Amino acid sequence: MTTKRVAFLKELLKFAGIEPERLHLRWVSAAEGPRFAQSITEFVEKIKKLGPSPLAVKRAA
Amino acid sequence: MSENGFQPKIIAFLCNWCAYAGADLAGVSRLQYPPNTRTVRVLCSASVSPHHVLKAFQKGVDGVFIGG
Amino acid sequence: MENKNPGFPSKMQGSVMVLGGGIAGMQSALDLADSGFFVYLIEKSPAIGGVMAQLDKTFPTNECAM
Amino acid sequence: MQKKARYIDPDKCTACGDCAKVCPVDLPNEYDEKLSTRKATYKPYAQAIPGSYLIEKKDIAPCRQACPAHLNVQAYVAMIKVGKFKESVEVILRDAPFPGTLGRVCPHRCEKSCRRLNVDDAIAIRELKRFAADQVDLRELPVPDVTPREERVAIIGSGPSGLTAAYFLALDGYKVKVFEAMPEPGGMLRYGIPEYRLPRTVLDQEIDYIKRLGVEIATNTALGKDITIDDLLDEGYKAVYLAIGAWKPYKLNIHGEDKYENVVGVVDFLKKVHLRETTKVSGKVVVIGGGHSAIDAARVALRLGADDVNIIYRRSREEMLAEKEEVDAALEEGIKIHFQVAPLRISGSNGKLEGIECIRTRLTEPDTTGRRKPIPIVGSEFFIEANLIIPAIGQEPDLTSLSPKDGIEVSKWNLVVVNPATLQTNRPGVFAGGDVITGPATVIEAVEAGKRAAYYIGEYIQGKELPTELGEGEAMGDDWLDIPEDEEKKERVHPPLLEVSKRVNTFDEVNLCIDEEAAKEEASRCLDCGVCCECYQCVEACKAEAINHFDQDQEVKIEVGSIILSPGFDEFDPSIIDTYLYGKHPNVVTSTEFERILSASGPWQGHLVRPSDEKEPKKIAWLQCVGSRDIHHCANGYCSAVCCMYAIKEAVIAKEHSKNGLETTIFFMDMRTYGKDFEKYYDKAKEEGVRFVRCRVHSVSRIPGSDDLEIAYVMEDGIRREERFDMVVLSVGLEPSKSVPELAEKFGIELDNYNFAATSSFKPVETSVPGIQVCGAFQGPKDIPYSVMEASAAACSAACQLAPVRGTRVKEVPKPEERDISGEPPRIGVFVCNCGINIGGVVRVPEVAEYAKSLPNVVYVQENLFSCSQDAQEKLRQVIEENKLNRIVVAACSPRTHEPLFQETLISAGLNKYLFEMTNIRDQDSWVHSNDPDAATEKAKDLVRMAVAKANLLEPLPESEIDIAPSGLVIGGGIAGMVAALGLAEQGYEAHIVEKKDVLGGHARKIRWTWKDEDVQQYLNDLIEKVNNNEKITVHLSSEVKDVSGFIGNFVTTIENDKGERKEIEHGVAIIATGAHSIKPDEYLYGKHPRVYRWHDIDNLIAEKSDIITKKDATAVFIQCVGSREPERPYCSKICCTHSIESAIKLKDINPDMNIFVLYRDIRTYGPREDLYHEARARGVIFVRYSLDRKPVVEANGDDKLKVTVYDPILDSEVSIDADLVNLATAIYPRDHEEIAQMFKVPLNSEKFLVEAHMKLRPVDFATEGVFLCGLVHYPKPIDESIAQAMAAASRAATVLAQKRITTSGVVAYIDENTCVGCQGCLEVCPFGAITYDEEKHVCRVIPALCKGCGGCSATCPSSSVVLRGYTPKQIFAQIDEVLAY
Repeated sequence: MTTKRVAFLKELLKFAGIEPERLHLRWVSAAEGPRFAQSITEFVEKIKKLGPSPLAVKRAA
Repeated sequence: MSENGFQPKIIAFLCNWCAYAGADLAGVSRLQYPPNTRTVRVLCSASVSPHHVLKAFQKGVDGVFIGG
Repeated sequence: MENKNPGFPSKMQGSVMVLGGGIAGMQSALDLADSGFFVYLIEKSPAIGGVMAQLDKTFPTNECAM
Repeated sequence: MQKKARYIDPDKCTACGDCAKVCPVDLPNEYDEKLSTRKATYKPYAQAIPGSYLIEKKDIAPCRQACPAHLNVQAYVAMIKVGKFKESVEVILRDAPFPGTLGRVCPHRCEKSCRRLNVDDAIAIRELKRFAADQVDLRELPVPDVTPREERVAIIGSGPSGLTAAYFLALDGYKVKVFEAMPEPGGMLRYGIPEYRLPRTVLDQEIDYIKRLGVEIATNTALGKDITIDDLLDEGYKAVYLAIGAWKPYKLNIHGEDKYENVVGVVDFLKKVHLRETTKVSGKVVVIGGGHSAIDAARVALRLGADDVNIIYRRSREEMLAEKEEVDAALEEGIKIHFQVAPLRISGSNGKLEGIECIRTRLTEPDTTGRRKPIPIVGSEFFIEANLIIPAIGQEPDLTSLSPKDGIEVSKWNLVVVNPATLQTNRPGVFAGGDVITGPATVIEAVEAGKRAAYYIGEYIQGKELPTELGEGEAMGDDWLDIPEDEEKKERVHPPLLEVSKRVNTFDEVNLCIDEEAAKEEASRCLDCGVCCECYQCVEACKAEAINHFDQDQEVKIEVGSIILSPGFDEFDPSIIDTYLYGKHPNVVTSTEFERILSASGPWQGHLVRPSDEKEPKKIAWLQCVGSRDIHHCANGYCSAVCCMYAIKEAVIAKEHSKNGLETTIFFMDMRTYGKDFEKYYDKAKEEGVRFVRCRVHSVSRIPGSDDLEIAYVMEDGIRREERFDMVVLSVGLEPSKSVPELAEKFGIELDNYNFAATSSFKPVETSVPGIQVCGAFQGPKDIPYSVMEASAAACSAACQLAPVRGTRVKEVPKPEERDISGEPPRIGVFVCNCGINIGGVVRVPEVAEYAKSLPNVVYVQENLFSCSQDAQEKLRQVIEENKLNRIVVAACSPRTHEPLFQETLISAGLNKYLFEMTNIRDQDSWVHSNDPDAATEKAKDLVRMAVAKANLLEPLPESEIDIAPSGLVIGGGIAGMVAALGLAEQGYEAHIVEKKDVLGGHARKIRWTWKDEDVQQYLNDLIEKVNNNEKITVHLSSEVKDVSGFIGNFVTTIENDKGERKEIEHGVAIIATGAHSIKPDEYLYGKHPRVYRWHDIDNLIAEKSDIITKKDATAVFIQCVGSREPERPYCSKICCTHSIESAIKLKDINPDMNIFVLYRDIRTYGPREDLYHEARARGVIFVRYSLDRKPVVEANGDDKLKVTVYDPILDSEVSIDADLVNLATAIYPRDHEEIAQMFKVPLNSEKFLVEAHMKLRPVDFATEGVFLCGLVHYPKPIDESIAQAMAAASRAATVLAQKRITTSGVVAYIDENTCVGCQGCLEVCPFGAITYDEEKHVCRVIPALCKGCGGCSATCPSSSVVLRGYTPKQIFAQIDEVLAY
């Protein structure tokens, strides 16, 4: 369900001019500490590459 | 705002039973990761509604992470 | 405690004595209390917790032993 | 049972620590393994439960016992140590009114009992008392408040005894009048003791102090002349204390004694000097006697101008009653003392004294009283010239002032007769004490009498019955604080003396006062024998009035139906191994000491430093097996089972602590990482650079000129190496407590050969006495999870026995009524935790706390060291009440572990538990951003702000209750499953066993013996019979679980048998015990050669006594770790070493000449199994170690022979073995349980073992409530451990079933029926069937009891009619808003 919803949301974001990559769903189980840390690290890197969100830029301006 | 100095603000919706626990375990294991996320604890990733995500972007976050 | 071999008194008591307040004693006491028995947890030192309370962390998760 | 006094009421104590701040007694802190100190009033550690302080007391210190008046020496010395001089004097004044006087003239009997004498020299107690007295101007010291009484008491005589009695009576409120015959008060203190010993200003001040209490002193009023006892009683005095001293000198009874004016008794002489009637002495003076007054008289005569002063004394110097210091001082001043000289006659001419004829004496051997009698030596007569002779051979009371009319009984020694207990004379109401009843004695004894008289006079006046006989008095005991072995020698203080030249012509005080520094130094020599010194500083400091020094140990009798013994273990004391330097070098520490060094609450707050110089070590060595596997230094042949793991853990954590690349080395014999996830931890440690060196270290030596240590060791290659380390940690083993034999005797239980409690494999927690269970390390060395399992198992055993009386002795804990906060504006309290240094070491907690104050509706902010400690909880409760807080935010660790604790506190403070929000600034902040304190601090602030935003919107939530189905489902019919089912059934709950096969028994059907050689098949048959006969157990054979629905308390499981028939079982709990299998390897020719066996194959050969093993020269090779500890299965299968060695021994039993080789990687015969390993070696089994990169090679050599080649590291060469059989110890692995795990929503680890809720503390629970596990599906383990775990699972499961009903969370979905459109979207998504549809009203509705609060419905609802309480959209939006609000 969440997966479906996220897919839909990504479309919606695209529509709103926001890179869909800015929304990320990851399954991490209770036993997967390293996977969590890695996921966050990767996601932060990705967002850094994308730069500030268009909406954030707009707000700042 | 230069590319290098850019510190994104990211919201993480984490499921209490899975990703939140995984995040705790990362802490217990002292794994280091970037300090850019701010966590909203939810009881299940299924409870993260589109409203929440859109609201976050509307407020100007640079990314939304859903940990199920 | 006079009686060396207490066996069972004619009237059964719904209570248990747990001698030693370390991690084992505490767990026994908790289980029994949660199962509907009155527990006397007896510890000679002034605090329960035993040796585990002195440990810094426990493996494999390196969690605080507290 | 003896319940020890705590001296602090735990109900009143707020654990503020004010008492400890003022406590002067420093003691080694056991909690920190004596690496730090604590006070006598203390809390064992920050998070201790009970969380209150307590006071440690031993028996009363020997100095205080030795003092005739029991002055509290330890306390007033301790007060000096901490610079509290006024308090020191106040302590003295509690027991006597003469601090300055006693500080000068007391013969300090206390010092003779000082235990410091065992170290060097007694504490200079008298000098310290005098020092304290000199620091305090009594005129400025306020007198205590006294509640006045009407009754009057008359005291006759103002000497030390009379004044002391007056003092204590006045303190009790009586009106006291003292009658004194002399012109000034003080008695012998004034008229007997010369001024150079006791300046009159000191005495005057002390008498003034007594007068300030309202004591009236009438001088020049003599008994018998101005007053009589009758008069006094007639005047209305309720009692009279007769303290007239002993003023009448003894006669010498020699010729000439009364003939000359210049023969003056010592009392007269000193009195006249004081009255200024004698101001000058000239010529030669002879003083006769060896007591104080003789020395006093001689020194006074010298000061008044005598040319030559002689003392003659019949005995030798040893017998002199005068104190050594006094005698020394007299000699220094030029006084001559003639020992063993007796006076014969005094002579003169014309009434003028000329001298004294003397005779020398010899001394007899000591008589029955211990004294040596002087016998004159005939012919030794000689003459000493004298112008003044002062006999000073003693005094007696002058009782001429008493008339027969007074009716006071007098003894034949001319002393007043009193009741020795109460000091009452034969005349009621008339008491007597001091020298008048004893003859001349010391000031302190007079004080004691005065104090005692005051007490009994009070009792008499109050009409109490007085004792008639002197009671035995309770022995004060000699259980004192141990003197530390390394107590440093420190020289006793020597008070300065006035120069001799200044002494001889003035009455200036001779003994001078020591200075402040010297006094504190001297006081710090005190050994604190009594631990608590009863200075009562804590009583004043405690605002909660929780301290009661008169608390007493209590005898408590309890009646119990069952007993569980878990007294734990002692650590091995490595100081008996000389070569390890433990106790001799500060940088050799035990593993527990190292734990404390690492701990944030430890002696150095978690900074890893070594004890000698508190510098960070760069290289640390761990030595394994210290006091384990050792029958040379000790009798601990067993393996302590836990040391390998804790050493690795310590090495890993030490590396984490150290910023500059700490080198860690573990010296070991076999690495025993046999438990769940242990091997992986070991592998990770190797990756992280922990060095492992295989050898047993013989010795550790000092490196001269440094604090470092050298370890010499020899590895398998035979080469000796030397290596330098900064620190050495001894991995000490576990031993049975010293008290175990006594305990076992008391309970009548049997012990094993090592003094651990004896149990069998099949009844792992039962002692030899029915009804007495054991658990934990008392039963054998073991780690935490297994101790916890056994603990639950013991609980299960007790609960089964007592099932009929369950619930008969328990009471409900009342909860305070919940405060109605509706209508109140939010008043938020924020608590920011330091978690020791876990948070505070990274996040700037004060800054976060300060920031929190600026947030909306935050009215209270507090920082805590440990928010989870009991005192912090108590504080939280108070703060909530005092500040009327109605929302609480805690920024600390994970809400997943600690939210319930805080919520309990909220409930106890009358707040709904959902008015709580917790944010995680540890696991998800300080720990993961430890390299970036700035960012971590910012993140913490953001998280707090988000939490506060949510807290502003929190509402109280209601909870509901549902019934629990009182039955359990056990999946798996092996030993573990059957034991678990029986555990439930015997506690009175229905149990269903679902077994896939058509028989019960599981893997155990193939096993013949336990490692203790017990018969498994017999046990198994008995067990199956018990299960089949138990009417509460239903066995479903050939059945499998197909579907599971529901949740804790209300599961519905569908099972299907081999005929395809389905059944639904309702059960409250489930226990998964699906077991495990051993692999069939495709290496070592398994399956390809008939003589390659595994596991029970060899058991069969042994049982059948097969020719293969009985023939001459038979050779067997065991290969260990087949498939275990390999990349594919990175775990140890735990049972194989023991099984192979046990088999090897059995083979040797059958065929002693058989050649047996065990090819192993590490021998892991943990715990007492080590005995087997020892025996196998002793019987010639050959052990050859191999490594993973050089595995043995097995080749066929015909159909009945094999060739095994292995590299032997000790021989450094390949070895070939011609073998008749090869037995493979193959890995144990679980299978066919993945679907079941999924159905019950319980996790598997990467090796497919089930993952319990908590590795250490919840070894049979799952995070999923109501589901438990046991047996091999958890991890490979021997039968005894499986049984214990199964009983544990039953115990844990029973804790659920015993509740009867279960409270559901308030965090449930709620549907607003006004806006619900009845689309049933929520109903479809709800995984718990918690939503129903009302066909009439066309709305959906939530069944709160079934709702698990996932919130899926809320996210689905198109009309936003569904909200998840506690996580409403508003609340979440508020958090989102705050992420960017900075």
